[in-house]
Amino acid sequence: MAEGHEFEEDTTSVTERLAAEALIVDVEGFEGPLDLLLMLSRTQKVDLRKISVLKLAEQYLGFVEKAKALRIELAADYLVMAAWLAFLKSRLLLPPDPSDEGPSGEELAAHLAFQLERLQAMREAAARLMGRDQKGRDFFVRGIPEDVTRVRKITYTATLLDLMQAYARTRTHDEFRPYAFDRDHVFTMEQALERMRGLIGFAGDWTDISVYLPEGWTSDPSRRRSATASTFAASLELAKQGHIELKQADTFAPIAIRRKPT
Amino acid sequence: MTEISAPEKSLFEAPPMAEQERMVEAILFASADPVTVAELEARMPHGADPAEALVHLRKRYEGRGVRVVKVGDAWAMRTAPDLGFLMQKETTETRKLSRAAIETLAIIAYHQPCTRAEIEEIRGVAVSRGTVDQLLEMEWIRFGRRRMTPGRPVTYVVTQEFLDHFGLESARDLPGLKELRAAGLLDNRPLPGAANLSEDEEEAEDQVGQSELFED
Amino acid sequence: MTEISAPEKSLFEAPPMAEQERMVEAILFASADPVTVAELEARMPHGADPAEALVHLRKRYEGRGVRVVKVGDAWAMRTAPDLGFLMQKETTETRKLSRAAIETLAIIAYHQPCTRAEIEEIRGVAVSRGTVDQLLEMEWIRFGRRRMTPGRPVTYVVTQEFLDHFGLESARDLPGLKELRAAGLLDNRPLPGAANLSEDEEEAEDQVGQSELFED
Repeated sequence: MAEGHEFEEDTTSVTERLAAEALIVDVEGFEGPLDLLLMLSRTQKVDLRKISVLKLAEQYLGFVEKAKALRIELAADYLVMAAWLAFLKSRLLLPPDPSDEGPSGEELAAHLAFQLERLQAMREAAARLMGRDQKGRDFFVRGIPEDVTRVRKITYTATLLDLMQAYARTRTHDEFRPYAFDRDHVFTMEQALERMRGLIGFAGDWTDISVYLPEGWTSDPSRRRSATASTFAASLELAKQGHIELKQADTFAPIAIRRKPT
Repeated sequence: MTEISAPEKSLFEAPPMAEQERMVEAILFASADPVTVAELEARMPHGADPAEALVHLRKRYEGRGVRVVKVGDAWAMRTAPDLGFLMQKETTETRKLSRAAIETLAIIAYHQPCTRAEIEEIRGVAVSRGTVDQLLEMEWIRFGRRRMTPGRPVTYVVTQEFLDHFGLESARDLPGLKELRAAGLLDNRPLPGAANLSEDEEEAEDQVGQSELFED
Repeated sequence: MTEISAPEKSLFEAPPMAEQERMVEAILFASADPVTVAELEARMPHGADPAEALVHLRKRYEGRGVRVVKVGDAWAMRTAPDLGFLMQKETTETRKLSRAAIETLAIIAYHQPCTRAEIEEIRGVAVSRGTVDQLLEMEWIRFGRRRMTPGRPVTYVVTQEFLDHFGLESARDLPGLKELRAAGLLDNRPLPGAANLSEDEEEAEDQVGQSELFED
């Protein structure tokens, strides 16, 4: 079987075989099927705009066949291109089917020709670009660049408030709090604890927690809120310490407390 | 504009133009990198007109061993290219760019802003990460705006450093650009019939010439 | 010398002097170091006379923004010294005064004229030389009269600059302790013992101090 192959190959001319092999050995050097197609197109020795795409397709398919014969594994994209060119070839050869909605063979061929021409144009443009005078090779920049010295001017600033706060700070020798917290309307938990400890001794029966709110803290809403929160927190603390018991019948129902029976 | 700046000029007497030319000369001379007119303006005395001074200076250096060149929207002094042969000592060995890198650079320069997909479409082969990275690292390309197409792909554009390196005033001065455009070789023409939605939308952004291709 | 080189000159035509001048110009411009005449000669075409070219070049740059200068036995191009100011880029940065500085300043403002020892006494920590220097440099404080006490210590007072910055007519316009207290800026918690005394003293000193303001 293998020998049969060798015999078949012998039937092709030596020059053809060498050319094919050279091409195939070069596969590594090609940057993909389009690059290879561009190279193949040069053998037609015509302007790229007048290239015969059909002939090019045959050349490419021939190349793939030879690669197969030489048992060279081509990358997948070469085979994809081969399949596409085979399709293009059939489109170019068969009379157009009027019911077919896809692009005609001519349109596809024109596009391939355009791609090749564009790639070629970009290669030439790249060559012209690299052929330009280049910095550091043909023309040169200042050898001793004089660095612009950045003069950093720092201006310090302070506001009158800064000044006053600073003074206040030094006069009190204390960490100064610029935002005086309005403590008039805050009933702290410490205060609540203090108050409840004094009162709890008398609460043998379940009493609504609101009764424990301090005088003068029930009418103003913000004061009432603060007092309620701290009183509640204080009662939790007292319950935790085992001094009192709490109960609530339902969610959001009034909370009642009493001294823990001893 | 003149009216607005007039009172300022009366307040701060601008130096004579000859003096301004000297100033621009000194600043450009001292800097290895191109300097923009705005930067010149910021460094020169109030009321100075570096743009005008540049016109004079450029003329003065015509035919000299050193030239005043425009690089994008900035200006620089460079030695005359015909004297490069004297400079073997200063020649910097530039990293040899691969063929892929050179072609990718040219495609970006001529097609900018240009997406990776477009580069691959033109070269017919995948662009390796390293190629783009190398060009980015050399500061010859940078990211442009994202394309307003599905996936919002990034685009690449060439930089001022690119223009400076190749002695170009602007990307419009790329060799053969006009001819390539006239020949339609800078068009982004999709494969007939295979044009997908994203390419369609992308096309809408492009020139009128290409819209003709989309009659279906 | 001329006779010896004459046959060579006929063999290798030296470029015209104008061209030699261009060459020297380009080499001096691009070289990282000053270049000697011998080096110029070695790099320029055979028969060139860089010494003469240098004379021409030097003349050409006379009065320009760039000059050709001799550095030791070598030559270089430098920006004109009178344009050195263009090589600076000023950036202004605004910073908040340090806590030590603002406290020191506040004490001086409220207690002026005020000695360093007094500042330290009030702040309870040593005042660094740098802090006072900084305030002096900013021209927010200046030296007042020496105190007529042993050692004749210098005093500090605030300046007009200080008043301008804080928008005060005079140091008297600084809110007093009472006002600070009323504004909630000062928690009145006198230190045991000494506190009352010092506050009293302060009040007394205030009057005296401010009468002395901006004298001498």
